Amino acid sequence: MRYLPLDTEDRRAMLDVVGAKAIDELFADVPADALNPPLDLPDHAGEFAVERQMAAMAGKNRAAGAGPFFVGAGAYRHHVPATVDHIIQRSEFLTSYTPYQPEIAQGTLQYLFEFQTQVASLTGMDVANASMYDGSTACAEAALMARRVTRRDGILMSGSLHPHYESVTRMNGGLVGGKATVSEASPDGADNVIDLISDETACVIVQTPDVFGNVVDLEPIAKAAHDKGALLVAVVTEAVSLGALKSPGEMGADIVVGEGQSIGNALNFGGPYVGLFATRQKFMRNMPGRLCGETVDAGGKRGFVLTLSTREQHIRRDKATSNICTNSGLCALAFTIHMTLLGETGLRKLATLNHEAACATADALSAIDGVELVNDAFFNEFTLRLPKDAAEVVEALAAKDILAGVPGSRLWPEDESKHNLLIVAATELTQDKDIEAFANALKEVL
Amino acid sequence: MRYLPLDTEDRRAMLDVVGAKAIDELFADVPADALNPPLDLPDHAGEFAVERQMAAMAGKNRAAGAGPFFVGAGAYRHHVPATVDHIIQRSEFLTSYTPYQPEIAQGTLQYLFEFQTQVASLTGMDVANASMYDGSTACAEAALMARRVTRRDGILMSGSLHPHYESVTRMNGGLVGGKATVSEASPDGADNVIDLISDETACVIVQTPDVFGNVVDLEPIAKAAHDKGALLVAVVTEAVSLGALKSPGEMGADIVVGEGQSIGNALNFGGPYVGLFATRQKFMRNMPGRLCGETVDAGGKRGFVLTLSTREQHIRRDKATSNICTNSGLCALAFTIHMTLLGETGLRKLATLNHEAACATADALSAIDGVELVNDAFFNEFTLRLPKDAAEVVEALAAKDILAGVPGSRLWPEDESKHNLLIVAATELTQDKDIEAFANALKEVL
Amino acid sequence: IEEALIFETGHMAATGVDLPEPKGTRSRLGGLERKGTMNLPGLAEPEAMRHFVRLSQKNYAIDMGPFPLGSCTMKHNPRLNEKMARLPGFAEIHPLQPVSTVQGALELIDTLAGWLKELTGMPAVAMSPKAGAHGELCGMVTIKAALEARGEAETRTRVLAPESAHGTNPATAAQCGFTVDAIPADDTGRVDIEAFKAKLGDDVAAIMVTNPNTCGLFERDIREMADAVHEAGGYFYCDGANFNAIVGKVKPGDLGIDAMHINLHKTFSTPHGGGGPGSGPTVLSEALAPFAPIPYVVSDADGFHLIEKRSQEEGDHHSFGRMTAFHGQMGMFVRALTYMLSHGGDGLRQAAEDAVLNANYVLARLSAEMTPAFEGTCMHEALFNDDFLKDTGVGTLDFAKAMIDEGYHPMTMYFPLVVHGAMLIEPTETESRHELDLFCDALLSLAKEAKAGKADKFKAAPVLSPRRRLDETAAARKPVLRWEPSNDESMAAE
Amino acid sequence: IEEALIFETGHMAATGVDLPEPKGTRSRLGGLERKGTMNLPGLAEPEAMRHFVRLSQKNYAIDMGPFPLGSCTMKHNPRLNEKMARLPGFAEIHPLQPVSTVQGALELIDTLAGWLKELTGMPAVAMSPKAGAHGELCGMVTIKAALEARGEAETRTRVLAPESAHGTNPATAAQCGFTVDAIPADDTGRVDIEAFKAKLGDDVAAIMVTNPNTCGLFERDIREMADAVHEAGGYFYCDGANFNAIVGKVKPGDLGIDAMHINLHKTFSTPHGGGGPGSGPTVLSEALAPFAPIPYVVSDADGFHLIEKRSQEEGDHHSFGRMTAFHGQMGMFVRALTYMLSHGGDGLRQAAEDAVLNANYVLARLSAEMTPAFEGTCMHEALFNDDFLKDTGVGTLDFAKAMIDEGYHPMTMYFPLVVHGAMLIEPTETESRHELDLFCDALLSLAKEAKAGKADKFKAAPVLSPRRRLDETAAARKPVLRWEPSNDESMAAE
Repeated sequence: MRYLPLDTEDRRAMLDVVGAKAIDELFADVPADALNPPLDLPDHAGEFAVERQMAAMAGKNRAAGAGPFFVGAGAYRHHVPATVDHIIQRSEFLTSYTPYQPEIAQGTLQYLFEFQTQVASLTGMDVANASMYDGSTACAEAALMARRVTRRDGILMSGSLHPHYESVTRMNGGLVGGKATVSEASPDGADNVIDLISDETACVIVQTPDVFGNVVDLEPIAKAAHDKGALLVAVVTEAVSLGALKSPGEMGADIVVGEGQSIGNALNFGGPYVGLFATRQKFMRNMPGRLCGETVDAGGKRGFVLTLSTREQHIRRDKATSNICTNSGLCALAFTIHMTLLGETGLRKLATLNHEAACATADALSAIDGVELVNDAFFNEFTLRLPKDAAEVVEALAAKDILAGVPGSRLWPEDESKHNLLIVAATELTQDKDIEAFANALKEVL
Repeated sequence: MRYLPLDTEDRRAMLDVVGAKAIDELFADVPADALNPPLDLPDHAGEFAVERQMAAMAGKNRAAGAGPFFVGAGAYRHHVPATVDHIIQRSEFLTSYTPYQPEIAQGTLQYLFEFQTQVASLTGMDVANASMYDGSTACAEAALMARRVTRRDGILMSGSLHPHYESVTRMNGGLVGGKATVSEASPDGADNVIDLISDETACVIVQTPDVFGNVVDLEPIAKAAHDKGALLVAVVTEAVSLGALKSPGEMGADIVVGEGQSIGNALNFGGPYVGLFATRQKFMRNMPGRLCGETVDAGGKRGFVLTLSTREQHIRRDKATSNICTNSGLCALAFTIHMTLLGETGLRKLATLNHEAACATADALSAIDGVELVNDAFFNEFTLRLPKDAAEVVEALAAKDILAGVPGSRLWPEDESKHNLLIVAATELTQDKDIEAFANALKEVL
Repeated sequence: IEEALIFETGHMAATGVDLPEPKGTRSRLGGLERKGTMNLPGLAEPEAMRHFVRLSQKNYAIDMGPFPLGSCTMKHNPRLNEKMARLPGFAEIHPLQPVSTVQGALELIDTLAGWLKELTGMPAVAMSPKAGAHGELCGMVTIKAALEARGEAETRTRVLAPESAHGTNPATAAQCGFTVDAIPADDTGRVDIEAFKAKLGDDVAAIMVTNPNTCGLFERDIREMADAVHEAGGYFYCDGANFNAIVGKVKPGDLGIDAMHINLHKTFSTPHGGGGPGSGPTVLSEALAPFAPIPYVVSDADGFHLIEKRSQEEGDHHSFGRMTAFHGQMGMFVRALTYMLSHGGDGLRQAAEDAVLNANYVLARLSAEMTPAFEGTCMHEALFNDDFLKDTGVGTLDFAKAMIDEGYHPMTMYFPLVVHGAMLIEPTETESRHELDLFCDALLSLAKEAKAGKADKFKAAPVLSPRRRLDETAAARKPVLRWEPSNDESMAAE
Repeated sequence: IEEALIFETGHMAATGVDLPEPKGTRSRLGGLERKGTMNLPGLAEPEAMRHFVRLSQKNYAIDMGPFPLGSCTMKHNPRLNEKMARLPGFAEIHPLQPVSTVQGALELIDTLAGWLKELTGMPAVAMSPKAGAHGELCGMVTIKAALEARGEAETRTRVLAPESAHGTNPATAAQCGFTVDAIPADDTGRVDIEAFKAKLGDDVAAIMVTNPNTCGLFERDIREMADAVHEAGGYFYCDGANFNAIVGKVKPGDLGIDAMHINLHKTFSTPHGGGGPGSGPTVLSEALAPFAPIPYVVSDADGFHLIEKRSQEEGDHHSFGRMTAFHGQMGMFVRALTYMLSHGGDGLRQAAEDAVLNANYVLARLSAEMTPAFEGTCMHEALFNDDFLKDTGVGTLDFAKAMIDEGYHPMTMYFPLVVHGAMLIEPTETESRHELDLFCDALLSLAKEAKAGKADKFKAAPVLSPRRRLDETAAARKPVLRWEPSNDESMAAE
């Protein structure tokens, strides 16, 4: 077997050194009736047999690049430069370990330091951690952190937060006495979240652009939250929007969490992605997750280490700020490389192209009879109200090889009032001919 | 532009240092009316625009893996392990230079030494060079070398040598007074090449398996050549055959050249490939191309260098053994990695699988009425005589998405006696269902 | 050669990406346009390539040499896995595409789930956890949901875990609101079964046990533990971090466990990637399966379907909700299944045997100069204490750092906590005997040097690495977590 | 860390490839089955990966730092090119597939040919040469064929080439049976136009001139040379190795040349790959085009066609035959076209300008301590002689080897031959000003050290590389070109 260097002779000789006659002597502690159970599994297979099997499965999926594609709602199809994927596959990055031995992990540590700097700058915050699993779990961790900081239990979420983020946050943030509440928010941007802030509120969680695509002004919410001693957690699921929009930090957020997939990472059917987590300097020691810090070595040279690990589970155990022991290192690297290639100049331009593509798509689709654009202000995603169940429309368009967006029933299966909504995203990869094909097909199926 | 690090400010500042006011002052020696000509070319384009354009072209080709595939005749579809392509893309191999500075090129030099050892062992020869452009140019270089060694001008080629090899060898080997002759060889293996050897013959060039797929016993030819003071050049276009067949060295060849594409390298529409060149110790200094040799460094450690470069053009200029200054480094690396993964054990098994696939294909096809298998002994390729022009059959099968092989008219456009021949190759990637599809379709179109 | 930060060499105007020119459409951003600079310079592509390649060269990696990290299972990462994960049909599909357009993706998840269930002997698996610790959280939240369904969530608040447990175990339990009660070890390095039984009671929600445990030993009383905790009304959570040692050899489901996470990067060769991404599917018993998180895949004659509602009309499944926004770490699923298909059932079993053999070989050879923490053979990792360093002036940390100068990554140090100056070595099955011999030779030679009084060398190590020992205390005292223009100035001023 | 040869660590039974079991079919190999061992051990995949990764780490590469090699144009190699070359529609097509199934491949060749013709201002291009020297051969054989058609092949046997020519020029000419006559240079580093004219005669087949020449200078009398050689009945072969300096700025076709090869890896960024594969398409004038090698692509309303016969019924094309078995370096074509489309006409011109600017910047800065070989500005490479090392005891070679310890690849040394102790530096356009400044600082500092009498340091260099200076004389005296079991023993015995 190609991954196993030992051969029969090695095994025999090594058993001799160990002083065992047969390998199962080393498994003597296993209950005898449980050892070597039958396995209803195929035997080993060569590369091309495995490739065929995997390619057959891959071939049953419609790849984003194979035709018109407008699906978003928390994951976005962007172009990833070839350089990014090349670098993250370098052995020294791909097959390295968590940088607990900093002397031989400066490569990983330095890019994490660069990542943290980029995330803090993008979000307008002071500090960021070395990444989290994804945006939704980062959101839940933000709620937990706000509870630690404020010593309050109330987790107030806007109704226009991505419902999956809401579910994750409700589950995880709501453990140990957390109380989650959700505001009434309508697809056009109206939201009563400010009215619900109380003295029990640990944090208000608001997404911008929200799940319907609305660009949200966080300033009044921040002010209202701070007036009641609560923190404002801003959620960004489309990192490219940070190139066009005022940063959550500028608008008063205390914690910014986000999904970094859009920069450097493929769609991957939902994972792995890279969670962004940034906050103010004063809350630094309350942050979950790994942190990389600058220091010097015994020779006085600048170097980087994982730091403040006394917050973490492997030191603090049941008193840790979080049980997390993994970040999303390689995805963070992809983010950092892509962001470095873009630079501020490139990111701004990329954001503009995204916005323009969405405007063009919105114009083309909302010109169709019976189709209503619900948003006034949006970035690269918007919501349409259709004259019938959007899921049916999406299926009909998929049959024409157009992936039209996310129907309301997919995100809110229990809330029928949203089932006529279709959330549509456009990016720099959206071509005029895609928009045209979408509009024509939509006319046909309505 | 993404590949150009200088910006406008850099350029201005650097021109100041240079003492020029404008860039065109540095092009002052160019005739003024020729400077900055109009270019009827598009402007620069971003990655995804270029990708779309390239992918559109790629999409118009039928890839080997997309369906039944039986094309060979000098290039073969084999499986290349993912490890091979990963390693050759490492920056340190991909973007390194010819190892003229051995202190910082030991990686390249050591694998070349390993490559030379593998090639010598596979061919049954004493020494091999560090690779050549491809099999056909290696063949021409062998003819030139034989002329140098024997100081004769006659280049005798078997008629069952791949006609493209024959053409290249005739052109290049035939310069400066070389006289090329070709034997009468029939697809079933009969060949009068021995009868044509004379006192003017510098070398006899014989391919095995030959272009029709016949396995050729070189021993009698070697003996006849040596009796007349000529060298035997053996040509191998399918390197995998060396895992199953007696090596040319064992059968008395003086020079073995070959195409190494089958091991580690993709089809690539004909290039880049990797030419193999091996010979006897006594002819070592007459070899063309780069050679890597073992030595020690100033600290006494084993190391490798390019050696015997006094044969080469950059030292010897018009007295060089060849004008070649490039080898096929990266393709040789791919060969070495794949060969290392295979090992002797794997290569033998691979060869057996190839042979078995060809036998099964030959049996299935020759069972069809009107189809005649011309070969007795073959490795992974054989020739069918069809009842009509094979090119028509190939086109008809291509329309059914079956790539059936190489029709005689493609290789011998001027020789109509061969136009009913179809050369069919099978490899380890040939599946039973491919054979079945081929046989069924062939029945239909005949 | 030193490598500057991108912020120190990049230019604000530079970009390594060419994009088409915007058309100049009127913006509809609601007046919230970004103004001012973000202070994020760019690099042209050649500069960026060189920056990250040079950085990479300051790392140690499994492709360069052994990573003998106990509990971390750093094994070979096949590139076939990477290639498969990049097939457009896997990499370029969206988690919310119509289900009809991702049948192959659901098939892949279903197939992988099938392998995990067969290998663990468990009836259900939650695929969405993003990493091992996330899988633990999934398991413990599922247990909490089951207790709630039984009306015992308020009363069963205690979780038992061995002293030698991974830090994630108590952290996870605490995150779920449980209190953690440590079970002592016996002198063979395993759970003290009597002490354990004495701690059981009707306030016990679950036990969390790693098996093979963090001392590299199989908990031979595991069935007795399972029976006891079940009898006491609690659940058995097994930490599957060490599954690599027993995959194909034992099915945890045959031993009575209720939940176990599986680190796909440890047992099934998805790359560590310098600290992630991981993937931690959690297998569940019949008792816990109804509370598993959404979404999950089911299939019928029409194909594969996604269950995304918490409560299904048909059946009594009532999920506790979502672990994450989407379906879990699909990219890791592809890699893991590729690995499984490559190894097959026979190969996975062989891999476990080789992993255990390699560890015992290292244990046997190193025992010549180093002191094993416990008597007898081990499973997939060999544990030593620091007795052999007594009075040498060399500590476990010094010894480990000296390994760097020999070309090796240090082993796991000071863990498990129950062993003094612990050194935990896990070679894994992908090391050859030749490589193990070189490794053992190096360690034996270091041990001799330590005993020969060369403490200075150890205290100074490493000296051949890109950096010497780093001042972690200074880093934590006044944390600098990002570059700022002022950093440079203040560094320069010092 | 030393890395053994695979033959020293591999095992005969080992394999890193899993293949299905053969069925045991009766063999039809005609009794020529291989017997006995080949002595080729294998490695399991993890061992092989590590072996080659470790080897790679002993190399210097453009992704690590500048490669200031004059005449070699080591520029950034975009990974987009690599990605495109691996599209199955390019990588997995066979050169002899039916033409109807490779229309995209022919379109690509045709498109690339179109770019090359437009950039050179030439009407035809032979795509199949496998490398630069092969392109030279193609050009000279084409010239020979044209002379044959004129009935002058026997009489025109002399080729003129400057003393400063690349070694391939005389070697190629000789390979075609021409005698080579060297043209002296004038004191500005260019062809001595009067001496050149004096050598013309009716036995001259061609001149071979590099432009910009190997001193990094543009041959300002090039049109006069072209006119003169044409008048004398000969052809003008231009060595295109330095095309990078003028691409988009000047069309060689506007200067009167008849043939020129283009190194795709130099001007169009296909990777050097440690010494190949290259690709050397050769552009041809109207006079030479009819003799171009087969195969070539033509198109009409029905699509693209391949001409594979030497003589076509329609027209007077009579090819001299084949340069190689198939269509040339398709993989390199894909990369080069990807690069061209990325840069566009505007970007290629800008690249040439930046290449020349970078070289002049280096020339200007280094002139402070080093001695330029000629006065004035240069094109894309800066040439120095060793005057500044006079009496220091440091030679050009020593100076170059000392650069290794500074983290750089040496420049080109002792070439062109017309300059004493030549050092030829070509930074290329993909180096940033920051990187150039670091490079110049390092060289200026070395030059100062040499002048300050630190010859010992230079003689000992390099000391920081994986190997110190290697004994090339010993290697050539008794060449060891392959591993044999006895090598080890004899090494051990010494």
